[in-house]
Amino acid sequence: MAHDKIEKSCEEAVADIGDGASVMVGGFSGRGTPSNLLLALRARGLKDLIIIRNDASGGWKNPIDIDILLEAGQVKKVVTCFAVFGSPKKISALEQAVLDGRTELELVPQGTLAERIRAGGAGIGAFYTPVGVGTLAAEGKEVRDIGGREMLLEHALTADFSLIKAHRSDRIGNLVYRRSTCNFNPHMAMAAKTTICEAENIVETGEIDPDLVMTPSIFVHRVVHVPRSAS
Amino acid sequence: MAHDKIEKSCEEAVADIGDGASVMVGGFSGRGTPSNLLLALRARGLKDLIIIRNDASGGWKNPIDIDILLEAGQVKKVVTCFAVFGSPKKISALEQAVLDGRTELELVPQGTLAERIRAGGAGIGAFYTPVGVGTLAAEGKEVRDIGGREMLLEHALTADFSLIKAHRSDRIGNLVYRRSTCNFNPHMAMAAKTTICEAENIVETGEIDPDLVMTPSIFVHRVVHVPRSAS
Amino acid sequence: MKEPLSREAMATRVGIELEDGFYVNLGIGMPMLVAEHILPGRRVLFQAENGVLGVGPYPSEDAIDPDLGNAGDQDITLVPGACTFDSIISFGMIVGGHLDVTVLGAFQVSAKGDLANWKLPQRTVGSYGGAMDLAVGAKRVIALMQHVTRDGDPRVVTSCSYPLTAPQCVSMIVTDLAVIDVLPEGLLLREVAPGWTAAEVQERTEAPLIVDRVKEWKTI
Amino acid sequence: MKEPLSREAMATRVGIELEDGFYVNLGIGMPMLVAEHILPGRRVLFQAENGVLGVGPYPSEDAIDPDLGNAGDQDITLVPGACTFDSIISFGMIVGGHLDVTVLGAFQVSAKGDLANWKLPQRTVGSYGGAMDLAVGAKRVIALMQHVTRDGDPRVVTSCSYPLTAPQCVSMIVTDLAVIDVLPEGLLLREVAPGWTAAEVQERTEAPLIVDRVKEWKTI
Repeated sequence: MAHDKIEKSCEEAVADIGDGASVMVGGFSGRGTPSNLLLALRARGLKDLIIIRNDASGGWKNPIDIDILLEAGQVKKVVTCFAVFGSPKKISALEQAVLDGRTELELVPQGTLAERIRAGGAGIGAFYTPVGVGTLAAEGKEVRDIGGREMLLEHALTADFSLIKAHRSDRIGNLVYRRSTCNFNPHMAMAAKTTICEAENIVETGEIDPDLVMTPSIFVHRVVHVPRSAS
Repeated sequence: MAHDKIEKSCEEAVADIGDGASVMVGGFSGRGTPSNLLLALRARGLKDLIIIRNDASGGWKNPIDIDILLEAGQVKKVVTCFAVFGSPKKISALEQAVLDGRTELELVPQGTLAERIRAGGAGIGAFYTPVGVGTLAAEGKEVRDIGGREMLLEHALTADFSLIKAHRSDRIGNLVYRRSTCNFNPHMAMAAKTTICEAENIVETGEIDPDLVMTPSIFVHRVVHVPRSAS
Repeated sequence: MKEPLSREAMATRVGIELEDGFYVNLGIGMPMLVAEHILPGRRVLFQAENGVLGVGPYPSEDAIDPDLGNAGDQDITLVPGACTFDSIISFGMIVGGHLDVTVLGAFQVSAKGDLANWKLPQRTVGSYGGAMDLAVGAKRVIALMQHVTRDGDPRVVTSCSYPLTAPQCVSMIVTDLAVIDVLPEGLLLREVAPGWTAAEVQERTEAPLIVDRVKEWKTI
Repeated sequence: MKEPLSREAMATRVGIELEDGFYVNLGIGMPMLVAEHILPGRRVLFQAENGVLGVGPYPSEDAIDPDLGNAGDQDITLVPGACTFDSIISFGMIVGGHLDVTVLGAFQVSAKGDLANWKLPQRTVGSYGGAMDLAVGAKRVIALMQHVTRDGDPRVVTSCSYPLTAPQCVSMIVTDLAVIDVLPEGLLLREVAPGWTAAEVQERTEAPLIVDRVKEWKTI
């Protein structure tokens, strides 16, 4: 329903994600991470997922993140900027999966990751950035002089689904984020065919001041109410 | 002063703009247009300005816009998407200046204009967009297949100065816009070496909720208080 | 006497295409009339490319908010669920393919769906505005225009003589005489205005029309 | 006995570089200490690349806001004038050249100012995080590190053997033994830690140092 995008449960909201789907997951460590949608996704028991996400290094303080999919062997490939812990003594779930040859890793500088996702959502096919020139991040990529500076050609990222989290949503999916939970969520919302949001609060449509909407409803297809106490 | 970016007057705020400067001007017709900064700029009597601005078609309802610079013969070049009125019977100041050979026009599709300004502020050198392919907007530009679709290479825009308008600013230049006055202002703020904001309201630093800041203070160098009644 | 359809009737016909829950951008001029012709029970959110989603009716004189306008610089109101945003979000919405439909005025549309709507050939200078972005970005482009020029020249042409807004972007043409679908095999004449025949429409159309499936003008 | 400088002393030295009104990003780890060593009367706004400008001190246990952290996932507070934003604004700030300074930890810095700080060579997998963006984007990059590894190997090297974060980006190196400016003509040894000589620092440095302008360690 276009006027009421509220789903009954996280399970229903992710019910049509299938094997091999590409899925963007919002959040930066635990802040802004849709943990309840991830639990519901894991319960589907899918295989060969492609996950696009800021961090996959074991969730720092976050008890539930994409590690639960990696540990369940459901992930074919991860596109991220944080793949391992700083200390070599602690092995992240992604690191282990990569070492075991179970999961492919595409490591992307954080700003380039954000920019590629934004490009995907905004219809931009590719862009030139100075970040990564002269490093391993440039391997296999076109380098070109743009205005006197060497830059890398980076391509847009899109996905079948985005799982995101918001502080507040109205019934048609206008979203508001709080403090540093915003991070990748607004641009992942734009870059997927279907965007599913876990929202801590639901208000009636019209209750959010039009100036304060951070993600317009056009980018959001399903919303699940998960109050903070339950998450 | 970094903690207090408030200038005494529009005249002081634009005092170091010189001949030949490139100047981005925020707003969409009259909404969000820094009319008082434009008046102060005109009073400088400069020449050869390069103006980057959404519309230059005579200000619809807006009594004071970049026409005042064009009519004063101060403008060498305009980069815009609205150059003329829809009706051929009304000649805009820019159209007249172009017909007279006084001013050069670079016509850019509106979304491409916004994207080029954003790229300039964000350190992106250039990007590929599907907009303009197969039209006059593609003349002289590289066309390339990106992911199976033909796209144009478009380059970043930056400027020496941006003149923008906000609904509210604190003393260090955190800005809030209201309704449809936002438009090009936030991204022009990022794309200039020096960004000067005409703000309708000034509040103490710390009075704006951190979630509600639309342009972070780092992008704003000078603020002038011009209450709405005076503008 | 046989008359072409009124602007109101044309807007009403386009309104039928806008489904419940659609997000739609209406171009400046005649397309804006469509906002007043949404079918009962359907809720459509209108985008204005200057940074508004959820454009409402024009305000009464005493309800004008000077900070709130559409892309044609008209004063507007907002509907519940509306939001406002900057040009980058707005054109991300447009070029990123998020709008279900855009309705654009046109000078000419070609047999392949090429759109020309930004510049008269006799003018030295034109305005792109957001037309190129909308034509390329929206999921579906409906061109809304008079079937012929004031001089009687066809606007549905074999190949546009006016400068293009975007090639092969229009999927449906609504005029004061006809509804035409742009298909890979050519222009399908879907409906003719009441009282007009397919042959009469073809006479006023430069490009050849497929006329074997013509139906009555669709009404509410 | 002659000791290298403490982490606190190193952070204090970097603090002197941060001028009133600067916007600064501090990398994860030792650079974060610098926040506590801003000179009196100077106000510096700290950015965290996860989307915060105006990072304040760590909160007391009962003042923790679970929605508010830095890029190292530590709980933080905000100072007056702070704001929060998405990753695109954050990296627009970083890559667009808006930050006055970034202070980054390092494994190695070369004579040309190449920085290596994201991956140990013996590890199969590493994390870029936001380091490449910061190294390329900030107006000035200060590398903060121990002068030698635990095994005593120099970290200021002729050419980095570790994978690069960015070439030719570091303009100043602060270690527990020295302050070094990266200049076009080479590495200028600007200051040595109290009690140490230029010769002793050169012994622990692979790259040649210019030693004709060495001054005392700058203090507040």
